[in-house]
Amino acid sequence: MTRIKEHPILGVYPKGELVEFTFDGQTLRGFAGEPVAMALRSAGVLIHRYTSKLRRPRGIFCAIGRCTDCVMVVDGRPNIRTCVTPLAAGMNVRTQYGVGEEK
Amino acid sequence: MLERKDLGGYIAAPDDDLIVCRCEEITKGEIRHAIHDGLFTLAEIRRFLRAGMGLCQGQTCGRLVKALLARELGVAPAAVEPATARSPVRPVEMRVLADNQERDDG
Amino acid sequence: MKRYDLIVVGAGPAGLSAAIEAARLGLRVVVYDENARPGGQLFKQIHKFFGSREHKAKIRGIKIGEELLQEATDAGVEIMLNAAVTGLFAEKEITARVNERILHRKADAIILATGASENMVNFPNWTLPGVIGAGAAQTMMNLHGVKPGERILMLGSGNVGLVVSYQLLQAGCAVAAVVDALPRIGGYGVHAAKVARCGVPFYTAHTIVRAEGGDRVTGAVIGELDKDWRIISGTEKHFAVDTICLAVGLSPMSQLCALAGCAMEDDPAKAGYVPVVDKYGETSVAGIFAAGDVSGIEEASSAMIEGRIAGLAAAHRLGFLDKGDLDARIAVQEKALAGLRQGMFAPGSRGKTFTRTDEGYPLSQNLLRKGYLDAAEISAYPGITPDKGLRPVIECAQNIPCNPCQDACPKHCITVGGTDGNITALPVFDAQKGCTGCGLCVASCSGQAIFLVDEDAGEVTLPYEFLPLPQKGDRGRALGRDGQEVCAAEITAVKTAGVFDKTNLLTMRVPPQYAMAARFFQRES
Amino acid sequence: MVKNAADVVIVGGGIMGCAAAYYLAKGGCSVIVLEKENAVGSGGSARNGGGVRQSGRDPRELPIAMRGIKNIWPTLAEELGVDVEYCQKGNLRLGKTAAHLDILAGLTRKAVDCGLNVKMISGDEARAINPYLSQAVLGASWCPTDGHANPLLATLAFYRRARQLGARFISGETVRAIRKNKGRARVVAAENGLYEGGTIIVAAGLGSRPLLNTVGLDVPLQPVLLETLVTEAAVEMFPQMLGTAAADFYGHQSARHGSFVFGIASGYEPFARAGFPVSSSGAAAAACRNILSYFPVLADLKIIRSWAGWIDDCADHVPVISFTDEVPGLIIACGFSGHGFGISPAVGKLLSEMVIDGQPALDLAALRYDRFGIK
Repeated sequence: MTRIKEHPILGVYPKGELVEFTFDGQTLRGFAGEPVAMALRSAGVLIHRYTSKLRRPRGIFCAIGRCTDCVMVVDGRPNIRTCVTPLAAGMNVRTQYGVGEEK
Repeated sequence: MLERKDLGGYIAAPDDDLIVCRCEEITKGEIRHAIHDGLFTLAEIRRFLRAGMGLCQGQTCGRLVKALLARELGVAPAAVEPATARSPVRPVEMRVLADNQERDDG
Repeated sequence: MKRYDLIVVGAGPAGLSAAIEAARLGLRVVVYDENARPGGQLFKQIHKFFGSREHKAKIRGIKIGEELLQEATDAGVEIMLNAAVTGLFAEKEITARVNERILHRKADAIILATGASENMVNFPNWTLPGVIGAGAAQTMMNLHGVKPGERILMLGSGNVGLVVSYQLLQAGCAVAAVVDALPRIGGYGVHAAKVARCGVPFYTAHTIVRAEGGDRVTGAVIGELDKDWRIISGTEKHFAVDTICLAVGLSPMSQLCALAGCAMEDDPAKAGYVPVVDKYGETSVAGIFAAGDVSGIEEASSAMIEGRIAGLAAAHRLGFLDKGDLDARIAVQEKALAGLRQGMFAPGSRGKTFTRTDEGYPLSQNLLRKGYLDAAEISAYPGITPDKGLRPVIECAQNIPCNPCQDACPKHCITVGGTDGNITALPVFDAQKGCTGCGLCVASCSGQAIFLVDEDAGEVTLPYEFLPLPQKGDRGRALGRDGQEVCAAEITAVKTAGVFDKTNLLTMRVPPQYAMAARFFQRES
Repeated sequence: MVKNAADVVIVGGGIMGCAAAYYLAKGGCSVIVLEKENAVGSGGSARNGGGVRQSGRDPRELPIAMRGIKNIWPTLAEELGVDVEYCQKGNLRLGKTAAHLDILAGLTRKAVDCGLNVKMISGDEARAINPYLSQAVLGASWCPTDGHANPLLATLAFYRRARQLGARFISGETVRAIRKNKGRARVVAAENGLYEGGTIIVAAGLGSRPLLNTVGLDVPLQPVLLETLVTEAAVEMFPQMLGTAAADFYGHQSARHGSFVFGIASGYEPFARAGFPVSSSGAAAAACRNILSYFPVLADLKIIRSWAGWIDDCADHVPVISFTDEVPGLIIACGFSGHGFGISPAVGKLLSEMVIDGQPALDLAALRYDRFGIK
């Protein structure tokens, strides 16, 4: 279980409403307002994109919007930093290949 | 003053294929090659290889490239001039940049 | 263009402290922060802070964040979140991205408190999903309640690596090992000890050889380093982990200072490229100040003081505080800062090796290499008396700036630094003062280094910050300082109290001969 | 020969200096290049949109541009051993008003007179070439043999190859004066030493003017602020070089990398102050508004970096490439006025011809230093 149910210091985490979104067409659930990357990690998704040159997988690295490794195609827009983009119901999240969607 | 002297022949290292710049996927070997080709400053390495010029603007690899350059040149990392800071320090969409009109609700 | 007296960039400990001081003196202050929550790293720092009472010692970072926010709000500070400052231009003009537009704002003074960014280290396969920064782990666990992985290898044993390793354990993850290329642990011994007693092995003078895995991390290989930083062949060890966490230091995030045209210097003692500042934190550009990690990496406690100094100095520059008042107030802050900047972990001690404490006690080499005090070493320290019977055993063996144990004891049994109040001195226990075994010192110790020991009763009381909390009557194993099983143990008491602030006191019964060895409890699974 | 002596001393390690050094070294000359910044190519060479075009140029410099595009650019990558990202897929110079079209038509007429293949096309024809153009575009000039390249790479490629051929480069060395010996330019006095050259080439951008003043010459240069922006990499969209009749932006997409590079005139230049920070807070906004008015489709594209610098604008916006009567042994190459990059390989070649053959292969009389009547 990736989500921490109760933390010894922080207790129970305040979370938004449980919403549905799609990842590469598959329906997943996460909490509204949490970063897209957290909802994906909780659903077991680690690979956010494949790089331009070497086509290597990348995922979360810094988790605070600096390294830009976790970018994906969100609602049709490429290079969206999923670690700092809040999840909203119905979001269309896709694995990024190079600088855009898979051709 | 920086005399662009010859660093001697390039000797391949076993870890030359290690990625240094994650955004632009630039390897240690490419950077070492560039240094031996006379690119003695971070600015030149950035311009020549795009190392540190990707989406994150060198926030992750800046220190690694600097250390690599210092080692090849035989100087302390602190003696290597860092890359110039540029705005915007975070990526900004053109439509957002274009909309810089004053608003009361800011 | 909207103007302020003072613009602060960064709502972390330095920025908020600066804003509070300035706003209390009547300046119109705005703080911009790119994050959705203010507080900087404070909201990820769930451990109790070191330092002294006046500077929020033994209060958890998250709580300090809340307090600073409240103080800032009360002082009338405007805080803009999700507001990334993207540039700094002539005439102290900033541009900030807020939602879908760029704001242009000017002020008569600017305080840059942008903090630090994590250093990274590269090794084969370091780009695989599952290799993350320690800050990422902290963000995932403590802000979002998501475990970064199930089984983690930590690279780096500075305070960040140690604190995050402990937080990973608290979040329910397993930490396979803590690895550091240096021949000694970089962070506080007390932080290492609380990780080691949970059974996490330390590998100093080791580095990562490679991450393993096809499209995500499935393992890590480490190896021992020789004096020339080369891996000694044959020393490679494999760990089956799904996450590799990098905690190899921080660098000042000083791009905005450079953009503003501030004179910069690359100072290894400050851990990177920093603006040149005077004693008020003012840069070479009049009216632009820098405070906190951006002007040199230190602990959050120091950042808060630097912030206060810069806030006061900005107020003086704008005529809200006269020179006499400024100097008087700065003097108080500087004294506190000097107190924090002593000892083997002070910024001025970077790169130096110590063999003895300030008092002349030999430093525990086992603590530096393995993360725990050896039984043979502990009797040397002044917090550990040879007496028998109920008493605190203070396993505090390094000069770190911290004294809450002294304040916690209602009987004044514990002193730190004697009359000169040097807070980096080792705590001294005086049995004559009449310890009652109340346990307040155990709960107050930010390093979780104090235990109540009673050989007569065969009981050890230890601080415990994990879930599920054991119950009276639970049976299990007592673990030693090295995390290895010492003997069987049974919980005889569990104390929780508001004043303990979530550090629970577990009392376990062990055979008396193990009372000085048993330091952790593991329930039978 | 003393230690700091060479056949040619070049003041200025920008693309002009580096290109000249390359062709000179290739021609067998010993060369010393002095650059005041720490990094080679820190002036206008690192601050331009990468245009390699003939269209829109003044007839006086057009032959240089045509020579470069015909003879040098197509094989430059091979010659230097570095992919300089040269892409010859045409130049669209865009107009949105009738007045714009008049400007474009005038430029086009002049270029055609010089033998350039360039023509006026309608808005729809322009959109057929570049489907991302907005309906606001009424027409354009189209020159299919124009293109673009990467100025950062090209500068360093010339430097790298010149160095390999034995040219000596010293950066972080500020030149203070040129000194004459027996009537000839002979010595370059720099902060850290004296450099002696059989020929001295001044290719120091804006710094050329005060330097020439030290031997009693003047060239009317003034600083103009140039701002450059680069975007994140995007999917391949279009290969043309872009410019506008309104001169409100220019730029292109790098075919190899996918990022766009734009240069701009924000309209603030006459009022811009020298100093630091150089970038003005409004320039990027102005640039984006201008660009989006032609290419609304780029709205979501992110700017990741912008930078600015002062270029050497000549009184008549055309460079000086010239020997001097008063100071034999001195060659001037400055005043490229913001459009030097595209002609830089050809200029480097011409400079080498001036040194080695004693005269350039093209007639450069119209680019003489004394055309302003202020010698």
